[in-house]
Parts: sequence; C-alpha cells; structure tokens
Amino acid sequence: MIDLQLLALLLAPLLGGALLAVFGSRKWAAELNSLMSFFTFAASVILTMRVIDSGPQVAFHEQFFIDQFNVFLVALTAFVAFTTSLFSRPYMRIEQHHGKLTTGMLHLYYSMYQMFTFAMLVALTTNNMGIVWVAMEAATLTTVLLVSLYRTPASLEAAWKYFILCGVGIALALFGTILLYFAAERVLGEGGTALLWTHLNEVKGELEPTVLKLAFVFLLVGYGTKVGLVPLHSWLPDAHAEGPTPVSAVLSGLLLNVALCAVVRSKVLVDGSLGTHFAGYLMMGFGLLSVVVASFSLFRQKDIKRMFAYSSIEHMGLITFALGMGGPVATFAGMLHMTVHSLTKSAIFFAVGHAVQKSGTQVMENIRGMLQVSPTVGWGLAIGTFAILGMPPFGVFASEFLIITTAMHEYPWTTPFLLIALGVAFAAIFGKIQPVVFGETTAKRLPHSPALIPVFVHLLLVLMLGLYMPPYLADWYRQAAALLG
Amino acid sequence: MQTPFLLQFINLLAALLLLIAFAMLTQRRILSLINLFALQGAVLSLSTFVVAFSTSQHHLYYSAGLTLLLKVLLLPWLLHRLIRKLNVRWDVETLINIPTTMLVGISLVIFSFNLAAPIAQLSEGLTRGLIGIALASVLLSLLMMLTRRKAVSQVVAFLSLENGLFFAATSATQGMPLVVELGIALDVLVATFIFGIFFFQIRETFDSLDIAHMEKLKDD
Amino acid sequence: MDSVSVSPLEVVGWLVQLWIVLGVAGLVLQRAPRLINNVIFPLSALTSLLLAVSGMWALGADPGVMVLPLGLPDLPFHLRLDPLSGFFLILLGGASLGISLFGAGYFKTMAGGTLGLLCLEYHLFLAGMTLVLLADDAYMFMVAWETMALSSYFLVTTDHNIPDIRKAGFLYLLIAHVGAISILLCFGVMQGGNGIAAYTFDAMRHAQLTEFWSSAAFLLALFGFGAKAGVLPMHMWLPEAHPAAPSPVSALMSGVMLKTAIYGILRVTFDLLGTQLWWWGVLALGLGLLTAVFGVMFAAVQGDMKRLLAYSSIENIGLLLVGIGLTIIFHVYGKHALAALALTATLYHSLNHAMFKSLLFVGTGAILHATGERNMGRLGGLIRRMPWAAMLMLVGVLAIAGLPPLNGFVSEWLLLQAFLLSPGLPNSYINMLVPVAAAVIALAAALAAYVMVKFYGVIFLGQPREKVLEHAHDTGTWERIGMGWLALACVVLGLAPVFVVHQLDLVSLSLIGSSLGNAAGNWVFLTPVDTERASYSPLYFLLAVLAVMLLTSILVRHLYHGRVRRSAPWDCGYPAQNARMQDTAEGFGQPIRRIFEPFFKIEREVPSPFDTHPRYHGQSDDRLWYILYLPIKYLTEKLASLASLLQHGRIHLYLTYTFVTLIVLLVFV
Amino acid sequence: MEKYQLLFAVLFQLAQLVLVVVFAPLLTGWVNQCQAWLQNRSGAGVLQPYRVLRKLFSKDAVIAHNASPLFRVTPYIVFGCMWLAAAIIPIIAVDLPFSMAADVIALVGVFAVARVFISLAAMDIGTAFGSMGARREMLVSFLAEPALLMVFFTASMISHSTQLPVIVDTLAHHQFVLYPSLAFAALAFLMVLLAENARIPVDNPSTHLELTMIHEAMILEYSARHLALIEWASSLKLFAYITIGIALFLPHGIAEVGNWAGLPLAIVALLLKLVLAGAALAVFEIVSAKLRIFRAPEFLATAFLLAVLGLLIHFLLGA
Repeated sequence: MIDLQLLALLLAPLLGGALLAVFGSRKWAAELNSLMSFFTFAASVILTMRVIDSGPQVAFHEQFFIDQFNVFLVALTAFVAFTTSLFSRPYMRIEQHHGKLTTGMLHLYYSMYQMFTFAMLVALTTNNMGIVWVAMEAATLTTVLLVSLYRTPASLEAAWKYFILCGVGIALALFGTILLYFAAERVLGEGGTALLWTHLNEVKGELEPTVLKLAFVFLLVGYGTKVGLVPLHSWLPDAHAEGPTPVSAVLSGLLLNVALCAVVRSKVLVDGSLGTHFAGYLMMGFGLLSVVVASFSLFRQKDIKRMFAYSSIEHMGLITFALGMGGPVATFAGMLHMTVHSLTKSAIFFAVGHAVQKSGTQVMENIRGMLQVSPTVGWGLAIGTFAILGMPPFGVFASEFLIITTAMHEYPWTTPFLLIALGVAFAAIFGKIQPVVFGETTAKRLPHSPALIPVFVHLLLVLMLGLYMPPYLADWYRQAAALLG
Repeated sequence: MQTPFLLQFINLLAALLLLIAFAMLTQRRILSLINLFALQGAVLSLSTFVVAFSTSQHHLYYSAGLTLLLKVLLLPWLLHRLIRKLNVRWDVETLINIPTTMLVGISLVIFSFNLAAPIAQLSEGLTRGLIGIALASVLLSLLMMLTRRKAVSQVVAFLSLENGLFFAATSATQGMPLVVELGIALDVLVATFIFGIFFFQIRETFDSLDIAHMEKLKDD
Repeated sequence: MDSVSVSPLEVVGWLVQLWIVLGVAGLVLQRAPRLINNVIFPLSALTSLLLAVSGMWALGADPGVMVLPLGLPDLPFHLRLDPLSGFFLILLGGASLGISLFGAGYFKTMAGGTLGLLCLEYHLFLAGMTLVLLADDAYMFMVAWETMALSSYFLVTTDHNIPDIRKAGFLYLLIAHVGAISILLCFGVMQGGNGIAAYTFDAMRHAQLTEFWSSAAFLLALFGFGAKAGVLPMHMWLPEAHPAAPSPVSALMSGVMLKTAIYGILRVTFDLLGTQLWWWGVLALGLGLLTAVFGVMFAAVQGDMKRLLAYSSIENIGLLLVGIGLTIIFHVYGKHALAALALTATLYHSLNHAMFKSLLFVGTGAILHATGERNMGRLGGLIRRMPWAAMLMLVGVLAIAGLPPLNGFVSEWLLLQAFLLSPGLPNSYINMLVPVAAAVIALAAALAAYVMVKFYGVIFLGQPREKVLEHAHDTGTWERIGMGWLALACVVLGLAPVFVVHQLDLVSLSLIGSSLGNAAGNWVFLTPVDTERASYSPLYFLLAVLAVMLLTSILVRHLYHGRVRRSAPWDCGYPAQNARMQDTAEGFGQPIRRIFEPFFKIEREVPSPFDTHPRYHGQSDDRLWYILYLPIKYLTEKLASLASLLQHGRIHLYLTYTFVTLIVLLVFV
Repeated sequence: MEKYQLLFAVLFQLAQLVLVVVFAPLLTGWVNQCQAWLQNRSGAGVLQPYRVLRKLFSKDAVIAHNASPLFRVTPYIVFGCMWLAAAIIPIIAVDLPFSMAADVIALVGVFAVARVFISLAAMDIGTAFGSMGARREMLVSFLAEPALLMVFFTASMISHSTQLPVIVDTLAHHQFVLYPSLAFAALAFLMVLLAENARIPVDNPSTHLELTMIHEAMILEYSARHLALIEWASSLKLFAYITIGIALFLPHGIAEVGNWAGLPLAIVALLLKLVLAGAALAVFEIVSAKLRIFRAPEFLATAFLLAVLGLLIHFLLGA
C-alpha cells in the first residue's frame, strides 16, 4: 500500500516530465504542467495522511523511507511546486509575449520542471544515502538547464557557475558518502543495506567516529554548497537573479531545503556516532557566518531578485544554525522556519516576478510605486517583505522568536551576531523595498493578468502558522523534532 | 584471497592514478590533458577490475566495464570531438605558475596522507592507504580546477575529480551498492552532455571558451 | 458590569474584537467615507470609553487570566489583566476616546480608499496596543508589540508619496525592529525552564536568574523598550515619524504608544525579574535625566510644531524614566513607601502626558487642516480665527508646562517630593546624585514652560504671519468634542489627584508590594507622606485663585469705570510695524540655541547687508545623528562593501573558497 | 479650643490676605525711596506707588484692536496669583491654613503661572517688543525658577518638609544651628530675587530703553486698570519674594503656633526686617551695573549652581 502511494508520488512528476518532453510545445503545455503538479501534490497529501496515521514507513525494500521529518518536506515541496506551476502559467506567457522566450525554451522549461520536482522528491524520500546523492545531482543538472533558459550571456554565466560550483560541491558530498559507507560496511557488512539511513541510524553508536568526522566535513561542504552556506554560496545569487522567476522561487523555496535535509540526516548520524555536538557546532558556525555575511551583502544589492537570493542565504543560515543547536525547541523552530521560509520566499518571488514584468527591469531603482500600478502586486510584495523580515504575526516571526530566544538561553555569545545581522538585513531589505512599493510610478500594464492567488495563499498560510498551528501539524513537527534530537 | 601480489598491484595502480593526476596538473595542452584523462580512466577501470577479482564481487565487474566504456572511450571521444569542433587546443596559461602549483599539490598529498592515516589503520588488508590516495587525487583535481582558465580544461579537471571519487568508491571501499554506482554513472554521463551543450552555448554567446569572459555577475 | 460571571478581561477581549471588526468594516465601507467618519470612529471612541471603564474595574479586581486557543503549540496566547495592565488600559482608553472623536471629524477630507485602509490600520494599532498590555507570554507580547509597530508604520506612511515621509517611516520601523529584537533577547534570558512553555510570563516569574543575567535582561529591556519610547540615543525616529503621521495618529503614538514601552519596562523590571539591583536605578535615572534635558532643549529650537511636540515627548519620556529609576533605587533599598511614591509619580505622569500630549497633537492637526501649515514661522494670530481650538489648546499647553492647578503639575510635584524625601539611602553616591537630579528635573520643567510659551505664543497669538491665515476656519463639532474631552481630562486629573493616587495605589500594591495607603491624603488634600511633610490641594488652590480673581474684577469693575478704547498697538515711534517683526519660532528659540550651543549642530545662512531679498535660514540639528547614527551607517556600508568583495565574479575565486573551506575544516577536524 | 484655633487661623489668614495687598506697594515705595536717597535725589515718597495706582485706575483703558480675551484676562490672573502667593508666606505667625493647599513647589508653580500668562499676553498683540519681552522673560525664568526651587529644597531638606510654615517653624523655633548650606542658598536666592523682580543687574524697572528692557517690554500694551493690576502684582511679587527670603533666612522672631502673645513682637520684627531688606535691596541695586542681556543667563546659571551647591553641601555636611 505504501509502495503504491509512494509510487504515485514519484511517478506523477516522472510521467509529467515524459509527457511534457513530448508535448511541451503544445498550447496546453502549461495546463498540463499544472495538472501533473497537482497530481503530485494530491499524492503527497495522501502520503502525508498515511504517515500521520501510521507513523514512519519504509518502502521498496527499505530503499525509501518516509518519516515525520521528510514527509512534511514532501508535502511542502509538492505544494510549492504546484503553486509555482500555477504562477508560471501566465508568467511564462507574458515572458513569451515580451519576446524573451521561444516555444522551444518553454518546452524545455516544462519538462525540466517536472524532472526537477521528481529529483527533489526522490532525494527527500529515499532511504539510501547514495541515492540521496544521485538525486541531488539530478536536481542540480535539471536546474542548470532551467537557469540558463533565457540563453542571455548573464544567464549562461550564472548557470555555468552554478553548474561548476555545485558539481564540485556535490562531488565532495559523494566523497563524504563513500567515507560513510566505508565506516558503515564495517558494522553493517557489505552490500545494499550499508547506506540505508534507517539502518545507519540504529547502529550510529558503533560507527567509527574518526571516519564519520571526516565524512561529515565532506558532506557538509558538499551539500552545504547547495544549501548556500557562506562561503560556499557564490553561485546562489547569480542563479536566482538570472534564471526565470518561477525557477528562482523553487530554487529558494525548495531545493535549498532538500539539500539541508540531507545535511541534517548526516548530522544525526555523525553526532550520534561521536556522542558530541561536533556536527551541531559546525552547522551553527556555518549558519551564523551565513546569516552575518548575507545580511551585510544585502546592503548593496541593486537587483531585486539578487537581493532576495541573499535573503534566502540568510534564512538558510538561520535554519542551519537552529538545527545545529539541536534540542526540541530549536529543531522545531528550524523546521517551522523551513516551512514558512519556503512559502514566504516563493510568494515574494511571485510578486517580484510580476513587479519586474511591469517595470521591465530588475534594478530596484527603476521599480517604483507598485501600489499604484497594481495594488495586489504591491501589497503582496509589501506583506511578503514584512513577513520575510520577521514581522509578527507571520510565521517567520514565530520561528525566529523561538530560534533567537533559545540561542539567548543556550548560546548567548551568538546573539550579538544575530542581533546585528537581523538589524542590518531589516534595514537593507526594508529600505530598498519601501520605495519600490510606495511612491509614484512609471510602470505600465501587462498583456496577461498576473496570477496572484498563489502569493496570497502562501502568505495566508504563513500568517496562519504565526497565529495558529493545527494540532496535527504541531504534533507532526514535534515528532520530527524528537526524531532529530 | 588476499594475495600480496594483487595488493601490490592495486597499490601500484593507485600510485599511477596519483601520478597521472600530477601530470594533468602540469599539463598545458588540452589534447594531452584529455589523453591523460583517458589514461586515468583506464587505470581506474583496471584497478576496479582487480578489486573485483580479488574480492570476487561481481557487481564490481560491471563497474569496471562501465568505467571503461564511459571514461576511457566515450568521454575522451566526446571531448576530442568537441575541441575539434570548437577549435580550442591550448589552455594558454594557468592562473598560478606550474612550479607553485606543484608545490601546493605536493603539500596536499602529504596533508591527505596524514589525514587518512588513522583511517588506514582501521582498514585491514587490501585497501590500506587507498583512501589517502583517493583523497589526494580529489584534492589535486580540485586544485586543477582552481588554476585553469578554459572551460574545457575545467571540465576535464572536474571529470578527473570524479575519477578520484570513483576510485575511492570502488577500490578503497570495495564497491558501493550497485544502484548507487549506476546512478553515479548516469549522472556523470548527463553532466557531460550538459557540459557539451554549455560549451556550444558559451562559445556562441561569448565567442570564446575563456572563462574570463564570465566575470560579469558580481556585487558592486 | 454587575453580573458576576463576566470578568474585566473578557470585556476587554470583546472590545478588542470590536475594534478589529470596526477596522475591517472601515475597509469594507471604503466607498462610504461619511459612514466611516460619522459612525465607525464614534463607535470606536465608545469602545475606548468602555475599555477605560473596564481598566478601572480591573484595578480593584483580582488579576484575570485567559488562555486563547491560538499561538504556538505548547504556548497558546496567554492573557492576563492585573492592576498594572488595567491602569494602562485606562490610559489607552481615555486618550484614544478623545483622539477617535477628533478623528471622526479630522479624517473627513480624506479620500475613501485611503480612509478605509487608514481605518483598518488605526484600529489594528489600537488593538495591538491593548494586546500588548494584556499579553502574558513572550510570544503573544511580541506579536502584539510588532503588530502595533507595523500598523503604526503604515499609519505614519499614509502620505507615502512624499519621500521624506517614507524616510521617516523607514527610520521608525528600523529602530522599532532593532528594539524588538532586543526585547526578544530579553525574553530569551528570562525564560524559565525548558521547552516552549518556558516563555509564559508565569514561568519567567519563577525563573531563577543570577545577578549577571538579571542585569542582562534589564539592560536588554531598557534598550529595547527605550528604542520604542525614544530614550536617548534611540530617540532619532521620534521627531521624524511624529510629524509625518496624520495628527490623530501622532497623538496616539506619542500619547499612548510610548507609554506601552514604559509599561514594558515596568513589567519586566518589577514583575518578571525577581530581584533588582541598585545600579539599574542609577542607570535609568541618568538616562532619563539626559533624555529629559535633551528633549526639551531641542524642543525649544524647533520650527515645526509637530517636531516640537515630538521632542517634548522625548522630554516627558525622560521624566518617566527618572521616575522608574527612583522607584528601582528605593525599592532595592527597602524604602517601600518612597518606592510607591516614585512609582505613583511615574504612572501619574504617564497618564497626564497621554492626555495633554494627545490634546496638543490633535490640536496641531486642527491647525494643519485649517492652514495647511506646520511651520510655526508661518502661523500666528490663530486665537482670533480658531477660538475653540485656541482655548482647548491653552489647557493642554498650561498642563504640559507643569502649571498648577492642572495635571502636569501634580505629577511633577509628586516626582519632586520623591526626590526630596530620598536622603538616608545607604549609598552616598546616590545621595549626592539625587539633588543634582532634582535640579535637572527642575531645569527641564522650567524649560518646558519656555517651550510651551513659544509654542502657543507663536501659533495662536500675535498677528498672522501669512495672508492665507485669514481664511483659517475653526474646528468642527467632532474635533471640538474630542479635544474637549482631553482638555477636561487634563483639568480633572489636575483637580482630583487624591482620587487618582488612591487608584494608583492599587497598581503599586500589586507591582511592588507597597503603596502610599492612607498617607495619600483625604479627599481634597494630597499628602503623599504625611501632612507635616507636604501637602497640595489643587481644588482649594483653584478656588482661591478664582475667588481672588473674581473679587478683584468685581472690585475693579464696581469701583472704577469700565471705559475701554480700542486703538492700534503702540508702535514705539516706529510706524512701519508689520507681522514679520514678531519673533518667529527660530527667533524665540534663539537664546536657548545660544546658551546650549555645543549640543546643537547649527547650520546658519545669514544674508549680507546688501541682499535685496534677504533670506535667513537657520537649522539646528542633532549632533547625535552625526556622532552616532551616521558612523553606524558608514560602518555598515563599509562592512557591506567588504562582504561584496566576496562576490567578485570569478569562478576561480569561488572554487578557492570551497577548496579553502574544505582544507580548513579538514585541518581542524 | 482646637476649633477656635482653626477659626482664628482662618481669620488670621484672611487678615494676611488683606494686609499684604494693602501694604505691598508700600514696600516698593520704600525701596524706590531708598534708591532715590542713595542717588542723592529727594524721591517721590514712599506712597508714590499708591498714587500711581490710583491714577492708572482712573484712566481710560486703551486696548489694541486685535487683542484677544487672553490679553484682557491676564492682569487678573497675574494679580490673583501674586496676591495668593504673598498671602501664604508665613511672615508673622506660622499657622496659615491655606499654606496646606500650596507648598513651596506649588508656590514656585504659582509664580510660573503668572509668568506664563503675562508672557503669552505680551505676545498677543503681535508687536516686536511684546514677543521680545516674552522671550527674554522666559529666558530669565528658565534658569531662575529651578534655582528658586533648589533654594527651597535646601530648606526643605533641613526641615524635612515642603510646607512653608513647617520650614519656618523648624528654622525659627528649633535649636539654633548654623546651616552653611543656607548661606549658599541665600546668595542664590538673592540673585533669583533680583532677576525675577526685574531689578538691576538683570533688568531695569525704571527704563523704557528698548534694547534692555524685559518686564517693561512685555507690558507695553497695557494701560489704565490693567496696567495698574500688573504694577500692583509686581509689588506683591517683590513683597512675596522679600518675605520668602525673610522666612527662610531670617525667620527668628516669628510667632509659634497658637502663641498669640508673640504676635506683636513678631510684627515689630517683621517690619524691621522689611525695612532693612528694602534698604539692602536698594543698596545692592545701586552698586551693581546692568548686565547685557546675554550675560543674564550666566548670572542666573551662577545662581542655579550656587543653589545646587547648597543642596550638595547639605548632603555632605548633613546641615
């Protein structure tokens, strides 16, 4: 039964990719894209309900594993992938109308979009640390093509950097995986089971600490590149700024989470083996560095998408920091932050996408008075910005509240950095977005009406998570937090 | 099973791998670089074969075959075609001069041996010390990526890095699970194709494969 | 109210919901602006009244507690209404009652869409402030706190087409946010126990903190709440944001919102932290004195009437902080009656300031509507055009100047009494500090009178400085009612101090465990310690002055003739008198500027004797902006440019980062 | 007995109310007369202020066209405040029931009310002189007022009370102690007195030279009965200040509570003290020179500092 459900979840995007590879040039390709994404989402909901009902599950000879931690990411991924597909329908048409995209490019976009979803879902659900690596690499490869979709010099450059840096990173992660296997086979024996996370988790106390330490360094540097941890983040702003907006939204909202999920899985093993907080401290250090550097980098950005890309680095840093701290509250907060950051950041990218289309530029100095042009885009952008800046009552605030107060309690020395970084980030983003939203304008009307329902659905969800968390969702987070320790 | 000869042979191959990595690091010509890369692939394939033989793990034979096919035949052929089409033969100069690079490379090797020493003590018999060599060749390839200007040589360096990883996967740990290895191979293949696509796009757009043209995106 | 089953907290809860509903209704009804003005705002005022009444009710009642099904898991929203909250609810209700009534008339001219939005934000602002006062866990508190900040930010930027207003809004929200993070950290320090439930205030009350961490919590709270209150040096946003906002909003911000910060400091210091240290009091005292003098000094040189009032708010916040500092000192040294006295003075002054500052701010709104001018140098003589506004504003001006028998005097009197009774503290430094502090307070109070004479005299008295002022119209009915209420509050609070102090006793009793008790005096004489030491009876005082005045005027009228002749003012032999020869705002502030020259950064543009169109321009800036804020800005920019060096565009460099990171980590493993 | 005492005290209070208002101009006359003598003039006689008042009352009032009600009501307010202030200072006996309603801080407040109103009235007409006078008046007062308050505080600290009767009672009737702090306070008080009563060196009551005047500039627009009330109020103010000085620094001889027999002696002592104080004031004014307006704040800042110093010395020495 679980096999079937999982199969449905994974087949939907795979099939979608195949179908769109064939029919991607048709007029209804966009609708097909949304439909397949919807199927994926539906499958994820069914799977989620299953896990809520009956706890962690393994499938396909233990090669796949669903627990409370990853199923919420699965649901989130499928949901955001679905809303993004809804958003991209009119967005891409407008791009086509503006002559930026050809039908062939759209063809590529739709099929790669589905493949990307597939790769992420595999990376999330697989139990095999090796397959995690394979899926991460696949996700990289598909998005490389998406980032370079416009074929402009800038997008090519961004994609090239993305490809090389993440390729190297992910290669290092492979080395880490090999080391992990090296340690595991001594305990679990050779063959198929030695890389299965569930098995590793059971015997983590027996794994050789020196090897695991080394392995974690490689895994952290490797997957950390994909998470966008400073100083491995260099590809991220370029790729976000130059790729199509829906891709920026899913990159920021989803791919980073998936990579972080891999890091967290490794952390559980390593700290379990070492019996110390080695991996946790390492993650905290990287997280803190990311938060601080990203905040200061925000200050000088001119390109609106680039700026929000840095904001993603900042938030991923915060999440990494929280998960590194460990403990029920911080882990809970980290996961909550993952969720709300995904929702908020993708909503912001949606709004930004339309704002950019309306004003014809990504340079913030030339985007003015969005409230006048289109109150929905303006308010979407304003509210999204306030949400991402951690203004209550949005969910981002809830998680930041827990992270900061826990940090103050557990690691007070980190708080000055957090205080400065959050203050600077606030000044930077808010100071730049305020004139974008407010004031007089010069922008024009668009040929297709924008799809802003996803923006407000996301923001409403984020608002809800700040004020009220349904009990099952709370249980879910709590169990996941207990799982990660 | 563990005959001293085979062990020595694998160690020899490992040393060869490292040597080739050094050779690549110092190589200026792209054609020779690709040839060296093919050679490295051959060594890798051979060592995988030997490990498979000595441990009698059948799936490692597939791995060896796959390596031979991919890294010795297909990829070098593809790359040869590419540079013929794109007409690039020289990697004019490296970013850091070669003696310095060599020095750094040697210290990297020492470093990785030291790092791997405690692990080597854990491992019994056959694959003792191979982790260190694998790590060294990975780091050397990474160093090569840092110092190369042309997109093609960067890619070759990247592929050589994967070779090092593969060596670690097959020889040092006596083979990963098959499904993982297949996945890895597939990814490498796709990656190479994408590289190929990129080369054409980059050349089309920038009229050159020099990465120096791609330094426009930055904070200022 | 007589029903036993209903608690004040529940009533307040309903009222908050009503406010939110009113706000949403305003948004929905944006096509019917008349309805918003004539129905929603008055209803909102009625809600305020009920809120104040429930606050009063809560003063005597046991603290009510409520847990809502919202919030974080394991940390649902906790609400609690104790006397301290009750008191601030009275303040909020009382001030917003007048402001909302005023708003009903003031927002008449606003376009429907903007008005609808403003109505929503206005009511969210009110609801946010109420919830701040009710919150009984850190999360709820922060949510309410930031809702308040965010809604007021949107209110400030109502006219967002003006770049200066955007700038003001930016500065405001930025400082508010930094303050909020600091408050958050303070809660982080104070949390009691483990898990999410540790963030309830109740858990914090039971948490055991070392002296070091208690002090850290206090300092963080002082910084965080100080940023909201406008304590030096975080005051910078205040004179920018207040003039930018529509006047009723300025009134709410200055009159009420700043007090929530005072509430926060009191709550953290006396309720949540179990122990206090004497040097906290000294710090608060010193900071308060600095803030007070600074504020009033800058108020004296302002030319913009709302900026002037904003600086005056800074001064008053300084006075409140002084009161808090004294309370801490007395409390630590076990002088309970004195602590109660200082606390009473603080709370009393909060209430007073809420009333008179709201009155003055809405008054400037009326002037702004009538003349379209904020610069005092272009006003003048409005007492003849706007007699109602002038009369009601006079009450506010006299109150804020600390003149008997109005309310401002009572709280200053109480504060000075607290100073006078301070000797006998075991710490000789504090003993020496107290007289100096009292002197500074006295100086600030006297300067406040200077400022207010300037404020009132330049705006309302003299001859109109511009032609357009001839067409200024007086306030409408709603405005008059609103201002009238606030003026009445100033008078009543001034005349019935004993009653107020008895109410405040309930607050001090619950907060610091001591009160003035019966020492506060009988119904007409305020005697905070005993009759021998000090007493004050504003009622007798007023009656006596009135009687004497009446007597005099009757005598004069009856014994002497009442012949009055009207003529032109005496010109001193210089016939070419005109309105421009009066003191402008800058002129009136000139002596202060000259005396305190080192504190100002003065830019002056003086015409040469040969200019055909002489123009004088003088501007006094805040030095702190240059020695504190700009350096921080430069430093941030510097660091930002360093950070941007990381992203240099070269892929080799990026690979090197990866490489170096890897090597470094491997070395350190 | 107690009831009678209260009744008597109320009567006494009313009596003082009447007496001060009647005799205050006399003190002004006396000071002016002393000055005249010191300047080798014959002077107009001590009753001259009464003559002036009578004359002013009988004249027609001239009011500017644009004068507001505030302008017209101000003289009454100022007069009322000053009268009240003068009436609550214990000069002969310490039981003044109305003192309960307003202690020293309130007394300072009363002065402030009068000052604020007269400054506002000065600005009302909108002439250059009016606002100049108001500005200068407020300039002088913002330093003088805290100085006065500090003087009071010193006395209050000594007597543990802010009630004037209690202060005076403590200083006059408890055991005789030399208070060094009071010496500072006395000096400060003298300076404040000069400044607040528009005397040389801060102001000159007898000049209408535009550049130097303060008080006179404010009341330029007043005439007839309004001016009379203001002049009378000025006299009351001077009287109040001098009696405050006497009460704080030379209280000896004042009658104790309920000691009606001491009254005659107290009255004699008071008269003596007033005569001396008036003469001393005249002497002080004669020997000093008018300060530039911008030196006035320095003068007053000195007073303020002296007062604070007095307070500190009280803390330091406990006396």
